[in-house]
Parts: sequence; C-alpha cells; structure tokens
Amino acid sequence: METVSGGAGSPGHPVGFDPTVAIGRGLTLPNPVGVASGTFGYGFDLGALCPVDRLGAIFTKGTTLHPRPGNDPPRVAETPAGMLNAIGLQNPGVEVVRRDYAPRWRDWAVPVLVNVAGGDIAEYVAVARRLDGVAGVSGLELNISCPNVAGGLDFGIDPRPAARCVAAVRAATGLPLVVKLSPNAADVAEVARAVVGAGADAVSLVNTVVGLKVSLALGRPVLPGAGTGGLSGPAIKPIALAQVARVRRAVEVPVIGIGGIRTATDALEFMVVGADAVQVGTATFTTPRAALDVLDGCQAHAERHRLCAWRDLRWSALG
Amino acid sequence: METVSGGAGSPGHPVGFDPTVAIGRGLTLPNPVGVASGTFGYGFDLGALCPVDRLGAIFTKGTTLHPRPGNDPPRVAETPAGMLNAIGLQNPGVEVVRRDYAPRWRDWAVPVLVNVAGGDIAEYVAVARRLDGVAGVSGLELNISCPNVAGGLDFGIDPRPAARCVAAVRAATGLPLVVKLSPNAADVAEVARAVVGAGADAVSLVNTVVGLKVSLALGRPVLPGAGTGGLSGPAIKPIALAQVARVRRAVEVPVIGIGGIRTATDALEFMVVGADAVQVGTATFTTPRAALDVLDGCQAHAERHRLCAWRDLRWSALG
Amino acid sequence: MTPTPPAPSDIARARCATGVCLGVEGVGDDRVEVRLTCPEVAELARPGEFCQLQVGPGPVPLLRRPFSVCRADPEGGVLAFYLGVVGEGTARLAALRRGDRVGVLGPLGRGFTVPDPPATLLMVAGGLGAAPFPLLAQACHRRGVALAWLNGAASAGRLYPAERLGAPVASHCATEDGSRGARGLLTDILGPLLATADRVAACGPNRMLAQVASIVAEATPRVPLEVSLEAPMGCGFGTCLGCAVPVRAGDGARALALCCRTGPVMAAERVDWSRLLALPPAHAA
Amino acid sequence: MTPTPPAPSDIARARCATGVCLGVEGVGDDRVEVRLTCPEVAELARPGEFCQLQVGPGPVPLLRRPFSVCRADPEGGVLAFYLGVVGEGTARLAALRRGDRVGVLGPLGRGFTVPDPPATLLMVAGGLGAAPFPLLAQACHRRGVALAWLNGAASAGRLYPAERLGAPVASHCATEDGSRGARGLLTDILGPLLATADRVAACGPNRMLAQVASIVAEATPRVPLEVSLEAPMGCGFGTCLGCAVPVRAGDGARALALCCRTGPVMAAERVDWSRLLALPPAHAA
Ligand SMILES: Cc1cc2nc3c(=O)[nH]c(=O)nc-3n(C[C@H](O)[C@H](O)[C@H](O)COP(=O)(O)OP(=O)(O)OC[C@H]3O[C@@H](n4cnc5c(N)ncnc54)[C@H](O)[C@@H]3O)c2cc1C
Ligand SMILES: Cc1cc2nc3c(=O)[nH]c(=O)nc-3n(C[C@H](O)[C@H](O)[C@H](O)COP(=O)(O)OP(=O)(O)OC[C@H]3O[C@@H](n4cnc5c(N)ncnc54)[C@H](O)[C@@H]3O)c2cc1C
Ligand SMILES: Cc1cc2nc3c(=O)[nH]c(=O)nc-3n(C[C@H](O)[C@H](O)[C@H](O)COP(=O)(O)O)c2cc1C
Ligand SMILES: Cc1cc2nc3c(=O)[nH]c(=O)nc-3n(C[C@H](O)[C@H](O)[C@H](O)COP(=O)(O)O)c2cc1C
Ligand code: FES
Ligand code: FES
Repeated sequence: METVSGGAGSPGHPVGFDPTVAIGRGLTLPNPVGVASGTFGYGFDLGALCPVDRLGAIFTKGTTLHPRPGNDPPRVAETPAGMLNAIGLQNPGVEVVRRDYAPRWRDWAVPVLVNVAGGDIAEYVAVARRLDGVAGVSGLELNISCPNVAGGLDFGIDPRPAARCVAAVRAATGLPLVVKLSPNAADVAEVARAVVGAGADAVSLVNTVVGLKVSLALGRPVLPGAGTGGLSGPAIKPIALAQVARVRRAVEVPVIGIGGIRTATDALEFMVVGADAVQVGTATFTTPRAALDVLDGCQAHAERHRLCAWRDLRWSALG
Repeated sequence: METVSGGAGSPGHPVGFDPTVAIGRGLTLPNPVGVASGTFGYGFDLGALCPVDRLGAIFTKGTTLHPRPGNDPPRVAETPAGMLNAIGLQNPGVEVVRRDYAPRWRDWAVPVLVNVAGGDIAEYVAVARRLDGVAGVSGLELNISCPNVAGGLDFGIDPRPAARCVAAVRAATGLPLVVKLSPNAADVAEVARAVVGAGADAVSLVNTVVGLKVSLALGRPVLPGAGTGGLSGPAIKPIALAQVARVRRAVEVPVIGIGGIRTATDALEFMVVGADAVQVGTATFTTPRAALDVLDGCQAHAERHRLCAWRDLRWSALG
Repeated sequence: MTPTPPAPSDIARARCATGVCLGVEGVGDDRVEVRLTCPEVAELARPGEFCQLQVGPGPVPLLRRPFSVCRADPEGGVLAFYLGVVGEGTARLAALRRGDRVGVLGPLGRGFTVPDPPATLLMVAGGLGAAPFPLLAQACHRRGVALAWLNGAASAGRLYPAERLGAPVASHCATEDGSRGARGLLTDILGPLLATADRVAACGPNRMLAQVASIVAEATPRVPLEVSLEAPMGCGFGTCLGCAVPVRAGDGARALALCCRTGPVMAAERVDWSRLLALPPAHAA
Repeated sequence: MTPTPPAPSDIARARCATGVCLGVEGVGDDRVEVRLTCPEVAELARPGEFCQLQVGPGPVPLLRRPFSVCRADPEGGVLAFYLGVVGEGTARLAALRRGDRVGVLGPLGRGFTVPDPPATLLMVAGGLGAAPFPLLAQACHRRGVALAWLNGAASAGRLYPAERLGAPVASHCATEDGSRGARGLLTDILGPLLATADRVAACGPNRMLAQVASIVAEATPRVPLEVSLEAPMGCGFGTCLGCAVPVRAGDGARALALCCRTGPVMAAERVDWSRLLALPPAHAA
C-alpha cells in the first residue's frame, strides 16, 4: 500500500506518510494500534466506550474447537504495576464465532484476527480450518503461548513443537497467520525463527508471563489450582521490549509488540526496538478507549516529527 | 538445631520457636532474612545505615577470578515498579576478597556467602577453589544466572551445562554451595533438579529477568550495547513466587526466595510457597535497613501467630 | 404481584467520565461517604448498579475498584459512594480532597428490582454492604413501596445510620458487641422479620449472604430474595471474564456467570452457594 | 595556596531520616525551592553534597532521586532543595504541602572544596545546576573567600536570583533568549572572567561542564576547576555500582568512578570528557 489513508493521513502529516502496516497475504492494517486477545472480547463488548472503527486490528479472545467454561474463580488478582489472570480460555467455541460473530465483522473497517487456541495440534488445525475462507475473518493469531490451560505452554517454549503446530495450521488455511510467542521461552528468538520457517506471516509477542500471588491471610496462592496465572501490564513492559528487540534481529517478518502498553510513548518505544505494530491489552480494562488514545498519540508524534513511516522510529542498530 | 537463639527467641515467642534455617554442610543461618548479591557490596558499604550483625546472611557481589571494571554507563534505569541494571559484574576479583575481606568477616555474627561468577566453568572452579577453607567465608552462592555478561546466562537456562558447572565446583570445594537460578529458563524446575543432582546444597532464586528500557527521545535503548539489563524489584515478585513454588515441588533442598521483597509480608509470602529463607535486594537501595525491617516484621508475625518454625507458614498443598 | 424485572446490564449506558470530589464525609467509625460531581453518571445510575472508580494515576494501583452507587442525584449531578479503608485503593479514595478528580466508569452491572406497590421490601445490609441501600430506599419510597431495614455490624459506630437512607424505614439492627440492637449477627434476628416482607434485598459478605439465602429459603411463605455479590474485577464491563461467580444453570448444572454483567445483583436461587463458599473470599484476591 | 581538600565521601555521616515539608516556594519560572525540617541531615551537609529524596511510598516511582543540598541551616534544622519538574519524581516533590513527610537519605557524596582565603571562587551554574551554590557561597563567605557568580539559563525567569545565594557576589549572566545579561551561553562569556578567579566550581549539564572544562584548561594561568556531575543512581551510597562515570586513571588509562562516592564533585582533569559526552545523557536514563 502506497496510498495515504485513514486518520493518520490527515492534514499536518508530511505528504506521503503511510500509517498502514502490511502483515502479508494481502492483509494490511490501517494503522499499527490493535487490541490484544482476551482484553477486547470479540469486539462487541465495549460499545461506545471504545468505538472499533478506527482501531488498527482486533485480536479476539482465544477460541477453541468447543465452548469452554474457563477456570474456577477467582481469576484475576492485582500485583505491583500488573495483574494476574487465569481465565482458562473461557470462550463460546469456533462455531459461534463463524456463525454469529464473523458476519457482523464483515462491514467493519477494522480487520478482525481470531486468536486460535487448542489443547493439541489437531484442535488448532480444526479451528483454523473452520475459519478458513469465512468472510469477516481477516486472519488468525495462533496462541501457542497461553499459560493458563494444561498443555497451553508446551508449544510456545520449545521451537520444535511450535514449528510443527504452525506448519500444520499453515497447511489448513490460506488466511494470514500471526503466531503469538511466549515470554516464558528460554530463547524466544529460536522459537520465532522456527515458526517463521514453518510459515508464519508475522509474529506477535509477548503473551503473559507466568506469575503467582500469595494471600498471606489464607496461607495459599490467590488463584486456584497451582496458583499460577499470566502476568500482564506495565510490570512486564521491559521484558516485552527486550524480547521484541531480540526477535526483531532474528526474523524478517512483521513483529507485533505487546506488553504493558498504556500510552503512545509506550507504543512508540516498541517501534524503536523493531515492532511494526502493537497491541493494547490490560490498559483497556482501566481506560476503555486506551487503544484509541494510543493511536492518537502515535499519529501526533508522527506529525510532530514528520515521519514518512513508522519504520523511521526504528533504532538504527536494528537496521 | 533445636535451641532457641537470636532475636526471634525473645519473649513473646512460644517456647521452642526456632528462627534458624539449616542450609546444609554445617551452615545454619541465624534467621531467614539475608541480603541479595549485588545489593549489599561485600558487607562494608552501608555502615550504620544497616548494621550487619542481625542479618540472616550476606550474599556478596558476584566475584570473578580477576578484577572486572564492569560495563560502560549508564548502568541503571527505572521501570514500572522495577529497575534494570547492567553493572556487568564489576568486582575486585577473588584475591582481594580472600586477602582483605574474609578476615574482617571472621568476627561477624552473620554468615557471609560469596557469590561466585565466571565466564566459563574453569573460572567458577578457580574462584571456588581459592575460597575453599578461607576463614570468614561461610559458603558460596554460584551465580549461573547473570544476564549482564556474555555467556553468563548460558549455564543458567539449560539443565545440562548448569549441572556440569555445579559438579565441577562441588569437586573443588567443601563449602556449603547455594546455586542461584535464572528466571529466564523455560523450566526452572528442571534446572533446579539438575543442580541438586550435581551437588548443590541449596538453591536461590530468582536472579534478574532480562529486560530493556527505551528512550524515545534518543531513539534507542537506555542501557548501552544491546540495551538489555536485569529487571529487579516489586514488578518481578509474582514471577519469582511462581518459580519458587515450582522449584519447591521439584527439589528437597532448602530454597532461598528472592525477587521484589520490600516488606515482611513479601518475605512471608515466599515462605508460603516454600522458601526456607529469603534475600532482600533492590529494596535496600531505597530503604538501606529494609532487610532488618523485614526481619523484625517476620519475627512479629511469628510471635503473633505462635509459629514453631517458619515451615508452619507453608501452603499445605506443597507438603 | 409481578415486580418490575431488573433491566439487563446494558453497556451502552456506561460512561467513562471524570468526577470532581465535593468532599469526604465521615460516617460513624472508620467509614466515609465520598461525594463527586459527575452528572453523566448520576443521571443514569439505578439502585444496585456500581461504578469502577479510578484510585490513582497508575500504574500502582493498576486496576479500577468497584463500588456500589450509594446515592445518585440527577438534578445536582452528584454521586456518592460509601466505603471503608481496606487497602491502598480505598485509602486513596478516603483521602480525596475537594476538587480532586476521579475517573468514574459507570453505571455498570444489573441492579436491584424496585418492586411494584403495594409491597414491603426488607433491605438486609452487613457492614459495608449498606452501600447500595440509600439509592434503593429512595427509589422504592418514591414508588410507594414500604421499607424495612436490617443492618448488622461489628459495633454501633459501624452501623449505617438509618436516617441517612433518605426514606422512612422500619429499622432493626444487630451488633457483634451488643453496643446497639441485638447482640450477635443480623442473621440471628432475620427470621421473624421475613413475615412482614414481600421481598428481600441483601448486600454484604458472601458468607452472610449465604446464610440469609438459607434462612429465606426455609421461611414460609417464601419471599423472593436478591443478593448483591462481590468478585474481584479486572474490567467491570464484561470483557476480561475475570469476575466469574458460581451459579446454577437452568438445569441445575454447575455454571459460572459474570458478576459485572449478570450481577452484581442476582436472584438468590441462581447462586451456587456451596461452591461460592468453597472459594477463597474475594477480599483475599 | 593549598586549598582545604574535600573530605572523602564518608558513609558514616549519612543518615536515613524523615523530613517534614515546610513549604514549596516558586523561584522564577517553573523552578521551586522545597524546604524541609530535617535536623539530622541539616547539621551535617556540606557544600556540593547531595541527598537521596524519597518521592513517594513506592513502588512507583521505585527509586529515590538525588538532589544537591541547596541550603542547610544547622541551627534551624532546615534543608532546602532547588528543582524543576522534569518527571514524576520532581513533580511529586514540587507538589508537596506543608506537613507532608519526605524520606531524606544523606548527606551523600563528596562536595566542593571551600578554598582558603584570600581567594576568589568563580561559581558557574547552568540551569538547575545552580542548586548547590547557595550552600557553597555561604560557606565561602563565612570563611572570607570572595565570590564571582556566572549563571546561564534559557531565559531571565530561569536564572537563579543572585540575591538568594546569601552572600555577596560579583554577578554575571547569560540567557539564550537575551532577556537578561549576555545573549547566548554562559560559556560565551566565561573566558574573561577566569582572569579574576583563583578557583572555579561548576554545575550543570554534562555538555556545558565539558565546555567549561575545555575553556578553563586553555586559560592561562590555569585555575583549578571542580565540576559536579550527574549520573542515574540506584542507591546513592556506593553499593549498586550503577552510577559509574568515565574518568582517567592515574596513568591516564580508561577507568570508571562512582558518581555517588568519588563524586558528584570531581576535579575536572579527572573526568574523561570525550567518553562522558559519547554516552547517552543521564537525563535519558
Ligand atoms: C460490585 C461491587 C461493589 C462493591 N461496592 C462496595 C462499596 O460500595 N463499598 C465498599 O466499601 N466496598 C465495595 N466493594 C468492595 C471494594 O471493591 C473493595 O473493598 C475494594 O476494591 C478494595 O480496594 P483496595 O485497593 O482498598 O484494597 P486492595 O488493596 O485491593 O485489597 C484490600 C483487600 O480488599 C480486597 N478486594 C480487592 N478487590 C475486591 C473486590 N472486588 N471485592 C472484594 N474485595 C476486594 C483485596 O483482595 C484485599 O483483601 C464492592 C465490590 C464489588 C465487586
Ligand atoms: C548528584 C546529583 C544531584 C542532583 N541535584 C539536582 C538538583 O539539585 N536539582 C535538580 O532539579 N536536579 C538535580 N539532579 C537531577 C535529578 O536527580 C533528576 O532531575 C531527577 O532524578 C529526575 O527525577 P524525575 O522522577 O522527576 O524524572 P524521571 O521521571 O525519573 O525522569 C525524567 C527525566 O529525568 C532524568 N533523570 C532521572 N534520574 C536522573 C539523574 N540521576 N540525573 C539526571 N537526570 C535524571 C530521567 O532520565 C528523565 O529523562 C541531580 C542529580 C544528581 C545525580
Ligand atoms: C484477562 C486476560 C485474558 C487474556 N486472554 C488471552 C487469550 O485468550 N489469548 C491470548 O493469546 N492472549 C490472552 N491474553 C494476553 C494478552 O493478549 C496480552 O498478550 C498480554 O496481556 C500482555 O499485554 P498487556 O500487558 O498489554 O495486557 C490475555 C490477557 C488478559 C489480561
Ligand atoms: C544492581 C544489582 C546488582 C546485582 N548484582 C548481582 C550479582 O553480582 N550476582 C547475582 O547473583 N545477582 C545480582 N543481582 C541480582 C540480585 O541479587 C537479585 O537476585 C535480584 O535483584 C532480584 O531481587 P530484588 O528484586 O529483591 O532486587 C543484582 C541486582 C541488582 C539490582
Ligand atoms: S470484571 Fe471483567 S468481565 Fe467482569
Ligand atoms: S548510585 Fe549506587 S553506587 Fe552510586
């Protein structure tokens, strides 16, 4: 896309500023600011609190083959500058998504990418196959990194199973395929290389970091079961930035940065270390229109600094 | 040790409360609250700001065979509820430690454990050997997890090299050996099992998490080089608690919990998930006597709840 | 008598607004009412609905905190919240000064049913659970519904003053230390009061609500009971899926419902009390 | 003339104290002086030393912030700090109200040399770098040392008022917009002033200090120059090893020194200016 489009192409921008982000396989985001999986439902929840039309992309709640009720409560807990969640992939299942949700997405300006989760490769493939060619679905985000379901992490922290899973899904769908990486891998760059080799069009990171909160009064963890959940929010921003920088050096495909983004400055910092786009997650919970505020701030920055493309922000050492 | 000793044996405690923590090979800490490597120098820096005599243990700055000047500045940066450091193991080298520091430690009530670092196994072994039998040195903490020197992490994130390193050091010294684990391993429990199998008397965790801070104004990371540093402070407490719980299930040896401890409640939370002792790190920078405040608070808690041993705090599911 | 059913939680009614503190008034011992100018939300809030209040610029504390709307004056554009200091967030709210700005996201959730007259509604409040009742009492009174009030607390100074409800009520109370009313728990004196009520609305700790539910379930004739539940909340508007509470599905099967959308007010028979009580209390999250 | 050498940084002198805010006074445009009662530290602080001020209960902002002691009145037990709002920490300090408590850790670091009389000390201050000079000026004046004052800032409102130094000075200034004194940078008018000085003390941004150092190094006769450096600090007391600044070792070799123990005040020739300027500025950390 060479044309100037969307809000960022408004007066004040140098002629030729391109706010869009090409993901591949024909998918181009109108701008780099999306909303993260699990923090925006399927795009219907927030209503006027955050109108969807100007968003760069919606990444839906993690979707499995069959409906899932999720974990027992409590499911969320606050930590210093962060929160833990152990939702356990509560979702209505892929059939509801393709039958009820996708038709409503067709008229939206914003691309919707369905976040796909599963207990084994067969389930990932089954979900992906059911979404292939469904109008309204602009792409898939393969969640090989959910720490809150049994087996959910295994794909994400080891390059080989990650690649196998991606290759299988790649064979099952022609949709643009973003693979969401786990920050719990010992070497995220290795996993990134493996999934790109297996056919990922882009990678997104980070998913939540495994964490635990204790209630001293109860003498046990706050969350049920083993007590662990996924840590998100500003606390993990430095971890996410480090991993995005590392993955940027490892792969050529678009990188979507996630983790603790609350402000335009946060988002632009991810672009400095190589992100092509970003997702706003937990921040939406406290400021429902956080993603739009981030977008507005990024556009203002682009105007002020007369950028030609978001790429201009990139740290020179990353090439 | 069955006797009541130290400050925690003061009036108000149920008869028989034992504040000590046995580490093994004859080393017993007078109480469970130590100070973490790199945040208390070699015990001489803080003077009256934090008198050392009541501390449970001092873990020294990481010490290498030869003096090291450390990394170029800037070396520290603040993040949400945390900080990054990239000190790069600045230290005077093991000779100064054994010649000048150890003799001064001999008369101290607090056990001093020297944190040992190195670029390869031979260096770890050489440092350990030079400290073996040195009066004043109560034990070693093997830092196989420093993210800020080339090669420093390799040992810590992979069970096999970790075990090789520990076995080699084990053969070189009769001192009590604590092995400090990295939170950047994909499965910290596997590494813990490996190092215990190789002869570790205890494990301590977590070291810092790899993180990065960006300066948007400069268009690059704040820290030099690749821009990464080690994240510490309250932001990582949930990550540390999750890993301590995991390691507690994996090994039988004493576990020393580290990460974001500022208050007695924080320390007691680590004990709930299985820590036998704790280390106070970054908190000392803002409150020099933080470790003593933590100790006082833990003792008050033990009295209020009429504990017989710190073990009474442990979450029942951990056995 | 078919009571007006509660409106379903409608996110289209929620506003992300900014309130301005008018003052923090002490109410008895260790309790306050925080009053805010916030016309957008004041004109919409209904009894039993809640707001997510921002307790600082962040990122610590990170999340908003849920509070039942205690008063809403659409004419004056004023909202009030009743709270005690239990942690950092409530401490910050209690320390607000006149003119300070506070993020107000609301109204959220499903509130209490306002019965059709003639009817008597018994309002049962344990401790801070008094919060939603001034707004409910005033709505009922305007509608011609008679009111009874049963309030329990640790001591007299912790009771919510009945005269602050803003409507005439037949007032009963219990204190644990016996400093006012019956000595003991409010559930000790609830039974006899049920005979005079057509409907019960309750708010308080889960354990108290479970006991109220069991007492009401055993009474004859059985009166409808609505309870306002608590759960730790990530968002308050149905998106994070964090506030699940155990309920009985239509067929009695185990299910979960979102406290912030299906609740916080639910029919008592909908709640799966035994599973709810088996969970760690929300206030330990 | 052998000046009294600066005392080495002695951690035994540092106190971890709590100050109580006496008030925040505006000084010109966008600058304030924060005054605290803190007798333990006020009686110990010497010119050029600094304190680590706690800027909140934590954990955000996490770390204390370093500020030069601007005034210390041992009799009254009062400390003052001069600052502008550059981020969250300074914003919180500037917003303190009378009676608020502030953690004060200090005095820390090595300060400026107070010369032996008869002598004239030229004090060179860029922007917020004026902070340490009131205390230095008063100590010099008490000792009989004559003073000259060169102050540079963006505009007249940002200059530090010479009358606040609390000692008579021969005053010179430069503003970038020419609103007072010479138009331009203070380094434009420094050269001629050196002829009248026996010693120079400078504080300000690293880039300015480097220029001052190079002008002083080229002047004849050469006068001793001390500069107060900045570095991001983790602890302020020599333990975290975070505040390293590049220096020249005795043999001229590359070395590093801790700003908080060897500094913040160092002899200019000790500093490795080219490496210092090659680093990202401290204020971007
Ligand atoms: C729908 C709803 C309405 C509520 N209305 C009121 C009200 O009108 N007045 C009032 O005083 N309180 C009310 N609460 C409870 C109130 O939200 C909590 O007391 C508050 O969030 C605690 O915040 P904190 O920062 O002070 O405490 P924290 O520091 O977060 O924690 C202190 C204690 O409060 C607990 N807590 C945190 N969140 C919740 C929660 N969602 N529910 C219960 N406990 C929690 C913590 O787990 C902890 O034990 C309501 C809760 C819900 C879900
Ligand atoms: C020894 C010493 C003495 C100082 N004396 C004074 C003084 O008297 N008056 C005064 O106004 N300032 C002084 N400073 C600078 C002051 O410490 C910083 O301005 C302050 O820490 C910024 O805190 P903040 O939270 O407002 O900014 P932050 O939000 O932390 O950051 C805002 C900007 O200030 C920068 N900053 C943070 N720490 C430092 C630091 N240590 N040095 C320089 N910049 C920093 C940040 O990197 C950022 O760009 C001194 C610094 C040192 C090292
Ligand atoms: C409540 C909650 C639910 C989430 N659910 C999912 C999910 O279903 N699939 C997924 O890939 N990521 C999920 N995430 C992770 C986020 O998409 C995101 O990667 C993470 O929260 C880090 O970003 P943040 O710090 O901006 O929130 C969830 C996060 C939260 C907080
Ligand atoms: C400035 C700094 C220097 C450190 N140096 C070392 C070191 O030399 N060796 C080591 O094993 N850990 C080192 N650490 C890690 C700490 O010992 C500790 O594991 C970590 O900071 C987490 O604890 P905290 O959050 O309480 O600080 C250092 C930490 C900091 C902040
Ligand atoms: S609080 Fe987020 S769904 Fe209810
Ligand atoms: S600031 Fe910690 S050593 Fe200087």
